[in-house]
Amino acid sequence: MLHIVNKSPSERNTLDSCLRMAKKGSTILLIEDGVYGATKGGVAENKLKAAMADVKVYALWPDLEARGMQDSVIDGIEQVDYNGFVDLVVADKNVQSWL
Amino acid sequence: MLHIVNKSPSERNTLDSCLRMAKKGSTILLIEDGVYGATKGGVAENKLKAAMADVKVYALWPDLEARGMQDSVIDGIEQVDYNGFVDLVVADKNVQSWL
Amino acid sequence: MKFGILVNEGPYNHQAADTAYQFAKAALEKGHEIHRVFFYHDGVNNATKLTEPPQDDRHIVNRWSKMAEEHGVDLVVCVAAGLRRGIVDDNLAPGFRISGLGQLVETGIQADRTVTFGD
Amino acid sequence: MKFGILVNEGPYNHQAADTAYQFAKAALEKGHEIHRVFFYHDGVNNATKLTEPPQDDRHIVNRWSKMAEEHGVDLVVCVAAGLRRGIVDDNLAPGFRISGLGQLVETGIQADRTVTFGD
Amino acid sequence: MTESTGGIDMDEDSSGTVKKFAFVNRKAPYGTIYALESLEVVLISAAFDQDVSLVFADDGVYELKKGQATKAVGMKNFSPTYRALEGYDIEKLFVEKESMEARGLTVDDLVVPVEVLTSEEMATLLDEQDVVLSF
Amino acid sequence: MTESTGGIDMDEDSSGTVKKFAFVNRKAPYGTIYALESLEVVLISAAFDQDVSLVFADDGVYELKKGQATKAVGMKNFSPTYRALEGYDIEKLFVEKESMEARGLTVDDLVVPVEVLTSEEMATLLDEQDVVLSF
Repeated sequence: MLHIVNKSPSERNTLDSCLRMAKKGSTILLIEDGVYGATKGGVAENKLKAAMADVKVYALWPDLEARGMQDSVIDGIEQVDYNGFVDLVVADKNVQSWL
Repeated sequence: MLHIVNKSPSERNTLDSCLRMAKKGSTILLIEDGVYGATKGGVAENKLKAAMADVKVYALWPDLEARGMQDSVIDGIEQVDYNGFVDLVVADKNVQSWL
Repeated sequence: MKFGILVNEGPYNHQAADTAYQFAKAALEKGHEIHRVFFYHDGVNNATKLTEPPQDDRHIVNRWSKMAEEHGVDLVVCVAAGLRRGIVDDNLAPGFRISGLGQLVETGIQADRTVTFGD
Repeated sequence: MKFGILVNEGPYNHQAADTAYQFAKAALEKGHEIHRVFFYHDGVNNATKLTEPPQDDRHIVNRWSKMAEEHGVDLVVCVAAGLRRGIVDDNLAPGFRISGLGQLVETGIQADRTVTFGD
Repeated sequence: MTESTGGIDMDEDSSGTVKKFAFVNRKAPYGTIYALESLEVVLISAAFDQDVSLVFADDGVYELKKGQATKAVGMKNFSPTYRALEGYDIEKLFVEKESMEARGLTVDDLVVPVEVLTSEEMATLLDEQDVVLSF
Repeated sequence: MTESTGGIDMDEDSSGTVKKFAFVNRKAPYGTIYALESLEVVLISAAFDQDVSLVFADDGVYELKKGQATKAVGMKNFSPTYRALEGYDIEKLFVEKESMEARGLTVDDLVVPVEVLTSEEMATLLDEQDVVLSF
């Protein structure tokens, strides 16, 4: 399953809830303000690194770039554009947005 | 100063930020989803009780009642209606909404 | 006392529009004055006359219009925020007027307290 | 593949309306089909033809209309959510149509994937 | 829930398909409209004979709290509608255990009977869905 | 920031009053419009000769991050406008230390010079204001 998270981990509990209810082997895509979760030094760095043992994490680079965070991405998080976003939705059998 | 918090402490960081930047002796009014912060067993119970040594906390009872939380309010938190809300704004020299 | 009120969210979607109204109503009933209610961000959507909520629900737009009519409250919609969101003279409900952001700053100066309602 | 898209927030205020558009555009460019874009909650505000953003900004409403015209994408505004927020036939932009919530469920059934954009 | 929801349209070949739909509710009631408008989709979905599950997690658990009384806020109390879902053959209501407990609530505090799932069980449930709509 | 902001109206007796205005920014840019529309109010406020302070706390600190490039998201990059504030005589920009550090940022990451305040100093600053507008 593809999980989409669009909220900043320093503003809301969204990423925490997603990590808690994402099945091992699923994929998480961080978009919009959610990309702050993908950054070094951000509040979610340690918990995301720990989660990456069980889930694969992507971040939308147009959103990273808009926010000036493109150079601070945690190692191991893969960056995709909107085309890659579409491919991720195709690749998994279902998708959930954590609104 | 009167601080108004309208967000649930289990969804957002708003109450935490307010408590961090509220001067000793100020007043906090919990409204809308913010009233969950005033409830026993809620995620903010302990931090709010601790803060009550330094700040006076009120909750809007129409919002507590709407959410079925009127019987779970932490001891020492005073309940007001919209008239009381107006009075609180009048009583302090300034007001800030933590949006 | 003279209050300024800032409403930052649209009707129905967020409770901010309701709380702002209940606050303004209580203030008027207690004999205070509302210098102005300023609608900004999605708050401009409080001003559309095309709203038709279900019959058993409150009519948020009409409530504001009635307050303007009965108490002469100045309801101001930010022109720039309104243009972005399709709130213009064509669909403006009675009692509202469209003006600039300066009206918000001016309210902050004139009112004894300015209270913000939003998300 | 056939996509359904659900848009839950209005234009400009939340990025959801932008991301949904960029996703739909990329999907079409890659040769996928968009079964329907359904606008719900404040998402209905994407459909007002009265929007006039600043000249140097994107025009979110016109972008959707153009996508409907060029690719035949079905843009559906929820009637109940629209009535609550003042989005009706009078101010509906080209390419949008108003219909019931059943259209959302039907998209969930018909589309291979339904992706939600919101707050 | 008396409002118009428009014509229910079961065109194309959808009448034969049965998909697993999950409606995920994570927001508190009244502060925003998501809980109410989510319920409106759920009611409509009943007409399509799909395999519908309702999930309540995070502040969404508060939607089911007993004793809601909205007169003073001037809004409509929609919590009784959860009790009407059974009449629409919508009977799969799931609450995440961790969310409920973090809020000091038990199943006795809720307006309807629900099945309580751990985060892990919820992960499995969500993973099995065809369509997940979040509100 | 080229858009119409309507007529600036300095009627009544506001021309002589100088109040302390704080604009509190707590939201990240682009995900929502609050940061941009807050800046529009700030620019207008310059015409009223008030005592204006800008406060950046929580995710609002991200508004000032260097290197924003919005071409790919198709939105307008408004971060250069913070550098233009000085030309409007808006020179009091305060960042909460705790918020900045929690995000792994330092003043070198920001597009404008700011004064860094601890939470406690921020509490004092806010307490001294006449008008606090939050976005």
